[in-house]
Amino acid sequence: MILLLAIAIGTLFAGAVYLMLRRSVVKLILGLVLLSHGVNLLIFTMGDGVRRAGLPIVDSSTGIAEPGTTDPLVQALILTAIVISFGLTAFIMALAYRATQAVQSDDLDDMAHTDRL
Amino acid sequence: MLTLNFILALTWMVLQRSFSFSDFVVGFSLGFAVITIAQVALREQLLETAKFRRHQDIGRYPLIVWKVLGFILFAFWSIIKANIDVARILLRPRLNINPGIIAVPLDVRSEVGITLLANLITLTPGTISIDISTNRDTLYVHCIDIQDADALRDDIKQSFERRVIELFP
Amino acid sequence: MANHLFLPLISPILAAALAVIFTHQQWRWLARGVVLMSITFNLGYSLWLIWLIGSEGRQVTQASNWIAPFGITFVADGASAIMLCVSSLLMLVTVIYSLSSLDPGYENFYYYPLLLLLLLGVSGAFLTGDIFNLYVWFEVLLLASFGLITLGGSRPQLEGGLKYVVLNLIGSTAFLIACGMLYGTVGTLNMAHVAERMQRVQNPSIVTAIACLFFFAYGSKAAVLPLFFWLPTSYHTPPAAVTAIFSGLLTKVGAYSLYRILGQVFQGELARLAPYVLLIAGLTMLVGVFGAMAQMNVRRILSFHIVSQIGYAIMGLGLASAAGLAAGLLFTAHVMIVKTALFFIGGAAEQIYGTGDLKKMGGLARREPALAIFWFLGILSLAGIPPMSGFFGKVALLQAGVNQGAYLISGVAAFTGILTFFSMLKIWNEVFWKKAYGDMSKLPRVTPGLLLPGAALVIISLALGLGAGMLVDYTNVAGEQLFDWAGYVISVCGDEGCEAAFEAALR
Amino acid sequence: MQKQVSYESIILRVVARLMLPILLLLSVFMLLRGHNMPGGGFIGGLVAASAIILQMIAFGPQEARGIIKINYLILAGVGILVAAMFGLPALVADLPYMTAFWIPEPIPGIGKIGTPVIFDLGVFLTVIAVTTKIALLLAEEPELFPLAMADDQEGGAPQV
Amino acid sequence: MLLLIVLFAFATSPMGLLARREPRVLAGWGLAILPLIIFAALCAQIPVITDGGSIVEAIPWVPAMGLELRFSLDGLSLLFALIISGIGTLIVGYAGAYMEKDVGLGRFLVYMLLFMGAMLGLVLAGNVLTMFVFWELTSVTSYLLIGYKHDYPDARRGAQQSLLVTGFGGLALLVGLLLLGAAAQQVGVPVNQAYNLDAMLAAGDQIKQTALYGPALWLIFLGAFTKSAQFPFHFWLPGAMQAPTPASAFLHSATMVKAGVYLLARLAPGLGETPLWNYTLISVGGFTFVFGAIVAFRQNDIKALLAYTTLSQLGGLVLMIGLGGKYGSEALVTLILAHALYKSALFMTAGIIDHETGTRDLNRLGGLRHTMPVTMAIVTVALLSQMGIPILLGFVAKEWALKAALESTLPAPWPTLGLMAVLLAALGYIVAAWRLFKQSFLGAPTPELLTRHVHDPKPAMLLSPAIPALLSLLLPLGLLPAVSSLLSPAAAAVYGERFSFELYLYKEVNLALLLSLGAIALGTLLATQEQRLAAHRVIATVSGAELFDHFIDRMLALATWMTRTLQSGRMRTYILYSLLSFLLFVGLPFLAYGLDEMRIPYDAELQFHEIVVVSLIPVGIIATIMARSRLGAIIAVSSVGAMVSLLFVLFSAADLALTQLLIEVLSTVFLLFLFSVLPARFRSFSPAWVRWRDAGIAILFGMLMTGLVLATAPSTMFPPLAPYFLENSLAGGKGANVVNVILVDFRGLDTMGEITVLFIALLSIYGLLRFRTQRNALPLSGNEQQRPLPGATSNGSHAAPVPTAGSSREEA
Amino acid sequence: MTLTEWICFGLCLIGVIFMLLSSFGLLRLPDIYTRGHAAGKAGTLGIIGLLFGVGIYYGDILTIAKMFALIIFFLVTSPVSASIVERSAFVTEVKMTPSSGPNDLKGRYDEQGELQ
Amino acid sequence: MTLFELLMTGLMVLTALSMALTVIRLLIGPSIPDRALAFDLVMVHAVALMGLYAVVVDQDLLVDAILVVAVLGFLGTVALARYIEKGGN
Ligand code: NA
Ligand code: NA
Repeated sequence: MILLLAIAIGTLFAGAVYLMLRRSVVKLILGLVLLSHGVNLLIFTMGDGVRRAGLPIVDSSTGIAEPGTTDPLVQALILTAIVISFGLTAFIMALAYRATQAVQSDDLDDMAHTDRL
Repeated sequence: MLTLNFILALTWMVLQRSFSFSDFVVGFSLGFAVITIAQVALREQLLETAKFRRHQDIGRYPLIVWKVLGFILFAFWSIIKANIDVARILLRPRLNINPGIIAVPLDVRSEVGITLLANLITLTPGTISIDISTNRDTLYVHCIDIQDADALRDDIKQSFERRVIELFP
Repeated sequence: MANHLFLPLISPILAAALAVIFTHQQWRWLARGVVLMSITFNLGYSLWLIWLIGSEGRQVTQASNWIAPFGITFVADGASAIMLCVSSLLMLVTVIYSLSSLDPGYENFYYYPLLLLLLLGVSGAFLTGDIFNLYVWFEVLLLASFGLITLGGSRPQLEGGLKYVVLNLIGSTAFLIACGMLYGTVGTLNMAHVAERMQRVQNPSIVTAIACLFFFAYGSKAAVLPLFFWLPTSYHTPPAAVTAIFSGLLTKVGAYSLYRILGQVFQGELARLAPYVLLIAGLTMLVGVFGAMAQMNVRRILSFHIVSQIGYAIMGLGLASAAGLAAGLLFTAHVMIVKTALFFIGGAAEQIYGTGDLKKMGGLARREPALAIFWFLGILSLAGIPPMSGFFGKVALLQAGVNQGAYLISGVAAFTGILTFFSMLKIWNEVFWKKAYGDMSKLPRVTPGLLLPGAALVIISLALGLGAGMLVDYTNVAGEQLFDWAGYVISVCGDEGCEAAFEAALR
Repeated sequence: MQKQVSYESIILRVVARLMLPILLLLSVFMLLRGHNMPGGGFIGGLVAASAIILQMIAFGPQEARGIIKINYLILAGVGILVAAMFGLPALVADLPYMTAFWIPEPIPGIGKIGTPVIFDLGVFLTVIAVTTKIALLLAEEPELFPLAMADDQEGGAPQV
Repeated sequence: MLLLIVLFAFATSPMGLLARREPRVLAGWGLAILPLIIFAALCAQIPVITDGGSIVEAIPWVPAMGLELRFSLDGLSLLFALIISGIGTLIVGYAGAYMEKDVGLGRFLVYMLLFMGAMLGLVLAGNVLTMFVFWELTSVTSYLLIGYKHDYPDARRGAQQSLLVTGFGGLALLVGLLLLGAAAQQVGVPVNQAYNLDAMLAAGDQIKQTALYGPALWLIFLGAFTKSAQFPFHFWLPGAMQAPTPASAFLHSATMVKAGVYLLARLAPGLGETPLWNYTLISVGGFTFVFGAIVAFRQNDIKALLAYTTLSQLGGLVLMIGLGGKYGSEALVTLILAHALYKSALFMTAGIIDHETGTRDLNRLGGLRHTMPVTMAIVTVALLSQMGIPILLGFVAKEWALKAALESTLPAPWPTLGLMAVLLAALGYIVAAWRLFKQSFLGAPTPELLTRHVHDPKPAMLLSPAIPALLSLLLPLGLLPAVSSLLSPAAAAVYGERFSFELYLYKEVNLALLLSLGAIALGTLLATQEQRLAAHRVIATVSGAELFDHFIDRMLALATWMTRTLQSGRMRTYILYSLLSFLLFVGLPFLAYGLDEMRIPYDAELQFHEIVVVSLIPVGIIATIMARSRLGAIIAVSSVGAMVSLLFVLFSAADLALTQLLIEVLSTVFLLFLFSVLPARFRSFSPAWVRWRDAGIAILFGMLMTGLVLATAPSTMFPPLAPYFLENSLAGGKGANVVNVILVDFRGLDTMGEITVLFIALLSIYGLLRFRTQRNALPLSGNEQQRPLPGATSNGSHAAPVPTAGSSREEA
Repeated sequence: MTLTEWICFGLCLIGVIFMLLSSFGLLRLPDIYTRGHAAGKAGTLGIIGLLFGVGIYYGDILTIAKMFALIIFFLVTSPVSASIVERSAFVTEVKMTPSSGPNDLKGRYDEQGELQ
Repeated sequence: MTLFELLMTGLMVLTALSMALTVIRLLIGPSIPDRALAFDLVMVHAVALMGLYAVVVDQDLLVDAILVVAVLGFLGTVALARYIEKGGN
């Protein structure tokens, strides 16, 4: 499973990197989205053993978790990370749109004025 | 609105999977709150539907229930039939179909009625409703295999629209 | 437990929420009052905290009252207190500067709440003792900075802002990856616990790669050599007040985190990586100052200097000693203040001329002598000329470097100092000394609101220089506290250490 | 610049209106069960926001504003305020911020009530407000400030 | 006392502003009281010092750094302090008269007084770091003085050059001093004493043994040589002549340039007397001595001529320190005094000539003997002293210099070299002096001068040069014992032991006297050939200043090139840098250390549908990359998100899956809101190599991440925190959904931060989309992005918002 | 295996088969309009069967009720999705497969997107 | 693993394969509405997989999650279709 996830993670990162190196604003955003998927999965694999069974929900009367329950902490961390990256992504979208509007092009290479000497 | 509130309370209990009184109370109050929030949308819809409702329909509650039940059974049957039809077409060794879009004139007037009809058409054999003309008098339907366009039109009007119009004019 | 440690977070968050709720024109005074009160409170609190830590040592508390290492620990030591204090000071001054320099439109669009939330993120980052929580505060401050840097929506802001945002996002991603891998490897997120477990890790190992990952993450926030490009591309685009507070806070949080995580938690790894860190520090200094020399715009010059000065901060880290960290802290605290002041004053000049282009400015020394005096004192401080605070920052670093035998980096640092002076003098020459081309009488005069914030900071820099004895003593203590991971562990988890607490809780 | 076309859809409008109360109810459901089952403030808030966003898709952002008249910015502030204030009782009691307090007996139909639940409510409100408002802003943006692409006639920007 | 003096100097400096108003002449002489008070206070200390005592005052400043505000007064510092305050008094008075018509006099005097304070601090400092503090302050104040006439590019250039050179030297000095401090600490001096001058010198013999001594000394030399304009750092001094003449007279004759000499003299007793010390100083000092003298008479500008003789003289002083010994010390202090007197007089009279004739160009002057007789008298006396003509103080000093070389105990050929330098310089001085004198006072006035009404200035201006010139004449005539008793402790301080010496005009005919007279004779002979010599390319003078400027230009060009290359402005380049650094920063250590820990776990539980779901991720990614339209790419990415959520479901993370999916769909909706209106089709015109390169980087990156996961995920070095949360969720957190309990309770603070992030995102997006300022509309070019016309708007505010549909506050 | 489990399996199997059919149709059918039929209908029935099966598995009436709610949800929404996707294809002028069937919708949208 | 679980797992495999077919349509398009349709069906498959998984691991807690996923599928598809129309061709 970890191998499988590791490959998935690698693929996500590779895809993200490739997209981020394009010139299109939209591809850049999509790359960032993939990047955050990759990170989330990566954290997920870092949990206390990635197991198929056992939602991290304990018995509501005894408070005892089934043996083999997955690591709830990484889930909480990823949840936080997901929500944060949601906020960021929304912002980047808005910013990218505004930049496209201002530059009248969605080509990132056209957005190089602030560095001109 | 009250009916809707009850429906929402019921939905709440279904969601909670618990039909205790306290759940009903909570569900009812939440439903009330939700209706309050969504009242603009709901009121518009109710007013719009009421505009086309004929007077004689009111007060014939048992008949309506009967019609509703019949409608549901009919709908289910149509859906299953539709699926089998489509499956048959798909599994043919050679695809030999003759798709097209036909215009169906509408008698049903209310938005809810039109929606119900359109959805029903979509769910049933080889037809998908694509759009309704802005003045609501024509429904455009895509058919996967048209042998006789007029027959199809009649079929839709007779078996579907008639039933729908009884519930929502 | 020092439950008061949460106050510097609660205050800005409540104030920001209230300021958003009270944005309506008729409540404007209330919103402003809340903002100012909150920042003033933070400033007062952090001064008190400095005193408290000076007399009682580290302060620790556990959020939600869950024992360390399971809950989120909040720790304040000398380093955090200093940074906390300087950032709230800068924030206060920035708010005052903004009130007089910015179009009222900014206030309609939640400029002040964003500033408060920036302060919130920064304060959280300085106080937290949990690595993932640090990530969260980083994101808070980053997103606030994103909002601030693009607020106004001019084309340069949008172009520069996009690069700023994306490159910072890559850094954040690395941070997150590092958090995840750290948890996967050592099974904990509490800094003290990590530091303790690091002692039992077989070195060198994957942990080294994780340390490097952290270096990459914080390095890109701090704008070290190959990762600084977001800074000069964007920092000159927003209003001067924003640039000023950014220059004061943002990269410094990165530097602080490098100190905290590499200097304290990953101390063993730092010892191994020190030569490379110093290499990066030296290159960062030089590339930054070279970049500044090439520019012909006030704020762009200053922006490149930020990079260069981060090199100094990293040098303090690379010395991998209490003295190095102490010197770095001193330098960082100084540069935060002075840099902000220079951006304020430069911004005032820019506002007078309507441009920051050196070629189009001139003759300001005669027209606005007060501005000139404070600018000159500011660049003296930045260049490390006594008795301004910059001198002590520089000497502390050089002293630490020389005493530890790091001659090369000390030489580079000294050389960078003179290049810094050189490029700052360019602004002085062009803006203040050079003859103005046109008729200056039409230009607006500097208002007290534009002048005083920068002047106050310059005076503080002078005062810090004159009172450097106390300051240096305090930063030395802070440096020792930072370098003393074992003491940190005991403060957080008790005398037995975190592992014992961990085992006891699971038994 | 693209031509602005409406393409109204009756069926979508009807279904969207129908879904609104149900999804809002679902969102509250997800919020309340969160402490014991999958759900919680985030998920609940996002579901509620989805309900409103569905209206925006069906009716367009301008009309969707009229359907639920809330100042989302203030609502977001209130959400943050609620979330941040819940930790204050602990401070008063000389306990660390966010230390939980619970009412000992569960309330029928709702469950146990404690400060974390209030916190979750704050999260819920914030998430609804933020997500919906962002959606509104983003949806309105191209309508208020349409794009003018320099190389429109070439059918898109060059790509590398 | 000493502290008070320094404080007084600084504290009273703003009083210079009093001279802003008329009559400035009176203001000048009025303000001259300030240095005079200091001079008097110092004079009061003379008995203490001549009795062999010293005064030390110390208050702690930064003990942790070894920086103590320590002042000490001994013979050497007293001599310097007297010169500084004494000549300072004259200069301040002179400046009032000289700059009578200059509205900026007040500012100028503030600078002057500040400079004097710094200089006093420097010479009185008893801690090398304190000394450095004042050292830097002298550089800064002199920068302000040189650039005083900052409307002129040359003034700015000269100021900048001097600051850069002395600043560079200052940094070298600082590092050198810190090295010395480190060496002192190595030999057991405690930190808080390590920079204390006395302690340092006391430990001098041990410090000399450390490895740090050599480098430290080189750096200190660098500092001293740049400050004292030794070859090859001499070039800034002529450039500094852009300063108003009073400043030149003060800084570049009597005070600042001597700081380097002072520093060397200070360190000499403890750290001198090593081959490195002696030979370096003799070479550099001797060469500068001769070089300056020779270059001097080639100058046409009076001030430039004086500047070169000054740097020559400074070389002579360095040479004396290098020669060392008792005679060296004696010669040094005598030369310092003599030079201070005649050079300040010469500079001030040069200023008078400039002031009256409007030019300092020797070729445009002439015949002033008729119109400016008093000036001529002063110049004559001063020049005679400089030439070392008997009965003037310069003569005595030159005698001692010759004696120092003759009596030196250093191995050959160093004493001989020193001697040669003294003699050659003496020749040069005579030629230069003659040239100056002849060109300005003899001959016939140029027509230009005739049109001006040239005359001697008023006494207020003449007084200042007259006094030092007169002293140069009078001191040898009867006051030599007094001078000796003043100079003895100074020489003793340089030598390191107490001794006293007696100056005399004539005692016996000895070699020194003969050489001196011979030099005068030969010099006179050469002076007759002055015109030819001046034209002769004796030394191909490479102008150091141009070289320096060239160096600066090259550096700027390099900086520009580098910045252009690195800071290209293209996002993908920046991302590329970032990713490559990631590969470098993380990949390398991973390959080096982490690779061993990578293991490929065997997993029996792996199920087919999981493989399918996971393998659909790359399919979705490929679909994204290949997509020909924005919407297609967006849909493909959403499907990847759906797969990831599904993976979370399959791995028992329900909350995660739900949140992920919700956010995925909402993000997609947001993207659609904004970007569906862009032209539908992508164009893909990248060169193949770029795509392959990017693909290569992407694959490397992906492999690295896979490797990192495989190295970290399966290994468990330590037990994780997770079980605690499972155990305490219901009991402590009152909830069965552990993830949610973590979110709202265990790690509630994270969640607090997280919703704050959302809140900020909302505020930011709101501002970003709805707040539009006018700056939008303006064209953008290079550095310029704001209002392009200076003064175009009278409004001080940043920019006015354009009324847009959303810029007013909206209701819902 | 209990009876419930068999029933559950059977229903689920039917559902899965219909879902397979729909995916198959999605691949096989010639144009977007006909593919809509496969996706819309077969998919709906597939999911209905499956959800019935799942409801049966848990057996209690409440869960079945919930599943019913879900099914109703699908019945309401999936035709809307299918229909609106088809329409989007039509207004963006995605080509229809050549056939002799009528096309009554052609040219009925005016400039404002109003349907005549 | 019981026979029932085995059978259900088999169904999951079939569903996953079915989903793979759908994703192929998403990959090859050719038109954007094609992809939107495929996305809709992917979400339906996700619901199906979750339902089956809930049975396999015997977790009725997932049932509510299915509801949410269904909502999202609808929302996503509708949004796609609406904005395909807006974007034009
Ligand atoms: Na692990
Ligand atoms: Na910064």
